[in-house]
Amino acid sequence: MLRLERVGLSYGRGAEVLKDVDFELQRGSFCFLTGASGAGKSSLLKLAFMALHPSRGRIKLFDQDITRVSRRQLPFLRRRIGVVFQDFRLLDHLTTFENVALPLRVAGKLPRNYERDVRDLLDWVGLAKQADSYPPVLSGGEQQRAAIARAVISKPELLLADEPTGNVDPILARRLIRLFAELNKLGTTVLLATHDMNLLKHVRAPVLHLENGALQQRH
Amino acid sequence: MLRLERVGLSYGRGAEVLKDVDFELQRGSFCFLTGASGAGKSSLLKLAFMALHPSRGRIKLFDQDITRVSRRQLPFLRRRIGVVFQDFRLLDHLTTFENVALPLRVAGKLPRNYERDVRDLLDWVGLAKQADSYPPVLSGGEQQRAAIARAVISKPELLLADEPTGNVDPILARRLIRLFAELNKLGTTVLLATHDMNLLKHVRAPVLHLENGALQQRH
Amino acid sequence: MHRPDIIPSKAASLRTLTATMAVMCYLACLAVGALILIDRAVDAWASGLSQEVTVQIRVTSDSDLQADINKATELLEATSGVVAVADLGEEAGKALLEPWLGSDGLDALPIPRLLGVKIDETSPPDFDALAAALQEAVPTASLDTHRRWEAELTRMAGSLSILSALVLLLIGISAVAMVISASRAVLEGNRPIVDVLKLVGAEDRFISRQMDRRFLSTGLWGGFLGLALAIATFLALGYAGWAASPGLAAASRGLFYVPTADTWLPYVALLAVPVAATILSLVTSRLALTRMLQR
Amino acid sequence: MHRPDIIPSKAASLRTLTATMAVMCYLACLAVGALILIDRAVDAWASGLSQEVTVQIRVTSDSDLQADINKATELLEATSGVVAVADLGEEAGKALLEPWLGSDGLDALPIPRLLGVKIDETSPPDFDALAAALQEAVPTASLDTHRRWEAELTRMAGSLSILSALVLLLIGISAVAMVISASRAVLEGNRPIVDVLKLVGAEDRFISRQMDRRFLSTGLWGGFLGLALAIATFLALGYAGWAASPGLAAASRGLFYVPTADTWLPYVALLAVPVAATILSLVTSRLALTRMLQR
Ligand SMILES: Nc1ncnc2c1ncn2[C@@H]1O[C@H](COP(=O)(O)OP(=O)(O)OP(=O)(O)O)[C@@H](O)[C@H]1O
Ligand SMILES: Nc1ncnc2c1ncn2[C@@H]1O[C@H](COP(=O)(O)OP(=O)(O)OP(=O)(O)O)[C@@H](O)[C@H]1O
Ligand SMILES: [Mg+2]
Ligand SMILES: [Mg+2]
Repeated sequence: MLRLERVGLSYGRGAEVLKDVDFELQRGSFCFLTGASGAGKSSLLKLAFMALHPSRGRIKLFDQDITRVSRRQLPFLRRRIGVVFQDFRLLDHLTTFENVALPLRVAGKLPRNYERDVRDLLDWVGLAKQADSYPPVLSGGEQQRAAIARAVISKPELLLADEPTGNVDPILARRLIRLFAELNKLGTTVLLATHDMNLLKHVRAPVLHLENGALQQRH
Repeated sequence: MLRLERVGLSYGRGAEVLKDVDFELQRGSFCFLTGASGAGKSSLLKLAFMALHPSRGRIKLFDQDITRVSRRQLPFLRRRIGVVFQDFRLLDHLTTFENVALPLRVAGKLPRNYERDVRDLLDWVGLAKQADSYPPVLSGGEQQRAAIARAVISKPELLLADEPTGNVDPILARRLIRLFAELNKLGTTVLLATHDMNLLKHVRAPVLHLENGALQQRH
Repeated sequence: MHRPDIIPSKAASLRTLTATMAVMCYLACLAVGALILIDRAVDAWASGLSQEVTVQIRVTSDSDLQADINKATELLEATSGVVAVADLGEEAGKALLEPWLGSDGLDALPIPRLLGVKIDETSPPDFDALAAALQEAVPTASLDTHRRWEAELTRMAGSLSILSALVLLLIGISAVAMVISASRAVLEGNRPIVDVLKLVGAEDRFISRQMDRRFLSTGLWGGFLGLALAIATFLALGYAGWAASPGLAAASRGLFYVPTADTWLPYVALLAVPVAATILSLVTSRLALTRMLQR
Repeated sequence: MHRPDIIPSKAASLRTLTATMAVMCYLACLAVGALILIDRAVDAWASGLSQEVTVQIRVTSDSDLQADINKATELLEATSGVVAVADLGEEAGKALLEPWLGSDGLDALPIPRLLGVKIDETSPPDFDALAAALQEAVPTASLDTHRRWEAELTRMAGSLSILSALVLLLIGISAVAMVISASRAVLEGNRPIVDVLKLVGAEDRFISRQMDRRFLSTGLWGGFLGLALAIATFLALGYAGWAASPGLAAASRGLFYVPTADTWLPYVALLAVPVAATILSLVTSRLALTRMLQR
C-alpha cells in the first residue's frame, strides 16, 4: 500500500528531519505513528500524501513510485487518500457541509448523489447543527471533526490522520477512533499520528515511533 | 481576581452557549476548566479576556467591572493577562522570537531589556533552535509552545490557557504544566481549559466542568 | 441545491480588482472617446480647408511682373512642403481688390497677381521662413497670412491628435500595470484555497476553471461599470457641458449620434476596452496560477 | 538589535497599493503638467493676439460713407460680445491697400474706411451671424475674416484648457477611488494582525502608529515613483518628441526650464500630487482602522 525505502528529508539547507526511514504499510492495516513534538510525524504524513518531496529515497504508494509520478496523475492518487491535517485546512468561506463535500465536488460528483452521505457523516461526528456554519465560528473540536469528516467522506483507500483528536474530549475521541476502526474494517488502511496515549489503549495496533529521525516499530 | 456573576452568552441570535455562569477565581489559585467539545470553554475564556461581551450578567476582573471598562483601559488590563489561544494566533511574518517578545514590545519595552528573558524562556519550552524560524515552518507542537511562551513572557497576574497541550507529547505536556505550576507559585492565577485527563492527574487543583452551558465545580 | 463558489467573491483584494477594472476602463474609455472626437474634429477641419495658400505679387512702376512671377514660382517649387504652384491670372487679382474698391475703374489700377500654392497638409512648410525668403528674393511678393492661420490651426489640431493618442497610450500602459498588479494580488490572496483544493484532489483544470470564472465575472463587471461611467460622462458633457464649451458638448453628443460612415467605430472601440482589460486580467491570473500550481 | 516591522511590508495587497499610488500619481502628474502647459500656451496665445477685429466699409459712387460708418457702428455696438467700436480713419485704409498697390497714386482711389472693433475675449460674438447682419444692414461693410480666425483659435484653446481641467478632475476622482480602494484592501488584509496586537495589549495609538508608518512609506514610495515617471515622460517628450510635434516638445521642456514669473508653480503642483495621494491613503487607512478597532 505505502512503502518508504531509505527515505531522507531535510527542509532547505537544514539538518535532516527524517533519516533513512524504511517501512511498509500493508493494505488494510491500522497503524499509529508517535514521536515527540517536532520529531517529524507531520513531515512523514506529508511525504506519503505527496505534499512534500523526499530529499532522497523512494516512496511507493498504490504500487506506484510517487517520486516519479507525473503531475497530471497526482490529483487522482490524492483522491484515493483521505487526510486530516494538524491545522485542519478548512476553507473559511465555505460552510461545514461544503467543506466536507469538497473532495466529492472536486471529483465531479453531483450534489444529489452525495448530500445524504454528507449529512449522515456530519451527524455521526456531531456536527449536524453546525452544517451551515462557517469554520471561523466553530469551536476547536468542531473544526477538527469537520476536517475528519472531509478526510473520510470519499471512503479513501488510505487514511492519514495527523493528531485527529487533539482538540476533542475523551468521549468524542473514542467515538472518532471507532469511526477510523470501522473504516479500517471496510478496507481502508489507516495511519494515525498522535500524542494521545489513551488512544493507543483503545485500539490494538502496531505503533511506529519516530525518534531522532529514525523509525522504530513497537507493538 | 476574576468573578463571573450570572453571565449568559449567545452568539448572534443563536441559543445561549453559556447560561447563568457564576464563579469566582481567587487570586493565586489554579483551576482546570473541562467540558465536552463545543461546551463553551473557549467562549468563557474569551469573556474573561474581554475579547467577547457577555449577553447578560457581570464580569469583574482585577476588581473592575469589565463590562463597563472604557476602551482606553482595555490594553492595560490585557497586559496583566496572558492567553494561550486554541488556534495559537501567532503572526506568520514575525520570527518565533519576535512573536514571543510581542507583548513586551507592544508595552513599550526595549529589546536590550528583554532579549535575555525571551531566549531563556524559548530554551525552557524547547524552541531555542527555532527562535529565528517563522511560525508556518514550525510543527504543531512548536507553534503551541511559542503561543505558551508569548502568554507567560510578561509574568501575567492571570493566565488563561485554552487546550495548551493538545499538540505536544506527554513528556512536554508535563514540562509545560510544571511551567504553569511554577508561575502559579510565583503568584499567577491560572485557568486552564483542557480535555487531557492526564493533566488533571499531575496537578491537584479544582476542576470547573461546563455542561449544557452551566458550570459545576468538582474537586 | 445551490453550490457556493469555491473561489470567494468577497475578498478585499477582489474589490480592489473590481475598482481597478472600473477606474482603468473608465479612463481608457475616456481616452478612446477623446481620441475619436479629436480625430474626427481634425478630419472635419482639414477637409473644410483648402490646401492652398496664396502669394501676391504687387505691380510697381519699376518691376517686371512676369520676371517676379517666375522667380517666386521657382522659389516656391523648391520649398519642401509645397506640392504645386499655379498662376491664378489677372482675374483673381481683381477679385481680391473688389471688396475694397468696388468693380468700377479697377482696370486702371496696377492689379496684383496671385499665385496658388498647393501645400502638403501632412508636412506643411515653415511659413515664417518661407515669407522671409520670398520677401528677400522678390520684394514685391508677399505670402497671404490668412491661409497661414488655417494651416497653423490644422497643425495645432494635428498636435492635439498626437497628444491624445499619446495620452491613450500612457493610460493604456498604466491600465495594464494596474490590472496585472491587482489580478496578481487576488491570486496571491487565494493561495491557501488553491493549496487546499490541490490537497483534496482537484485537477489543475478544475482550479483554473474556478479561478477563470471569478476573474471573468469580476473583470467584466468592473470593466463594464467603467464603460458605463465613461458613457455617462460623455452624455453629461453632451448636455450639461453646453455652457462651458459648446463645441465640446456637440462633439460629445456627436460621438454617439452623428451618423457618419464609421458610426460603429466608437461603439466597437469603447466595447473593446473592458473586454481587453478582462482578457488581460484572465491571462495574468492564468500565468500566475500556472506558476503557483507547478510548485 | 533590529526589530522587524509589525505590519509586514511584503503582502500582495501592499504591492497593489504601491502600484496604485505610482500609476495614479503618474497619471495625475501628467494631467497637472498638461494643464499647466495648456494654460500657459493659451495665455501666451491670448496675450499675443489683438482683441480687435476690423470692419471695412467700401466707398462706392452711390454710397454715403459717413452714414454707412454710423450705421455699422450702431449695429456693432448693439452686438453682445463687442466692447467698443472706433473709426480708424483714412490712413488705416491706405495702409491696408499699400501691400497690393504700392503707395503711389493711392490718393486717387476711393479708399475704404476701417472700423476697429474691440471684442470681449471671454465671450466673443458669433462672427458668422455678425457678418451676415452687417452685410444686410450696410451692403458696403464687411467683416475682416483674418481676425476671426484668431478669435476662433483662442476659443479653441480655451476649450482645450477646459477639457484638460476636466481630464485632471476625472483622473483626480479616479485616483481617489483607486487609492481608497487599495488602502482599504491593505488594511483588510492586516485585520488578523490588528486582532492579535489588540489581544497582546497594544494600545490603539501603537497600532495606528505602526499602520501609519507602513502606509506612509508605501504611499510616498509609490507616489514619488509615479512623479518620477511623469517627469521622465515630460523629459522624453521634450527631447524625443521633437519630430512628432515640435510645439509639444518645446512646451514640455518649457514646463521645467523656461523662466517665467511662476516657475515654481509646476514644481509645487507636481510635488503636491504624491503628497496628497499619500495623505489620502493615510486618512483612508486611519478611518478604516478606527472602525476596525472600535469593534
Ligand atoms: N516547512 C518547513 N520548513 C522548515 N522546517 C520545517 C518545516 N516544516 C517542519 N519543519 C521542522 O521539521 C521538524 C519536524 O516537523 P513536523 O511538523 O514533522 O513535526 P511533528 O512530529 O509533526 O511535531 P508535532 O507533534 O509538534 O506536530 C520540526 O522541527 C519543524 O520545525
Ligand atoms: N463566533 C461564533 N459565532 C457563533 N457561534 C460560535 C462562535 N464561536 C463559538 N460558537 C459556538 O459556540 C459553541 C461553544 O464554542 P467554544 O469554542 O466555546 O467551545 P469549546 O468548549 O471551546 O469547544 P472545543 O473543546 O471543541 O474547543 C460551539 O458550538 C460553537 O459552534
Ligand atoms: Mg505535527
Ligand atoms: Mg475551544
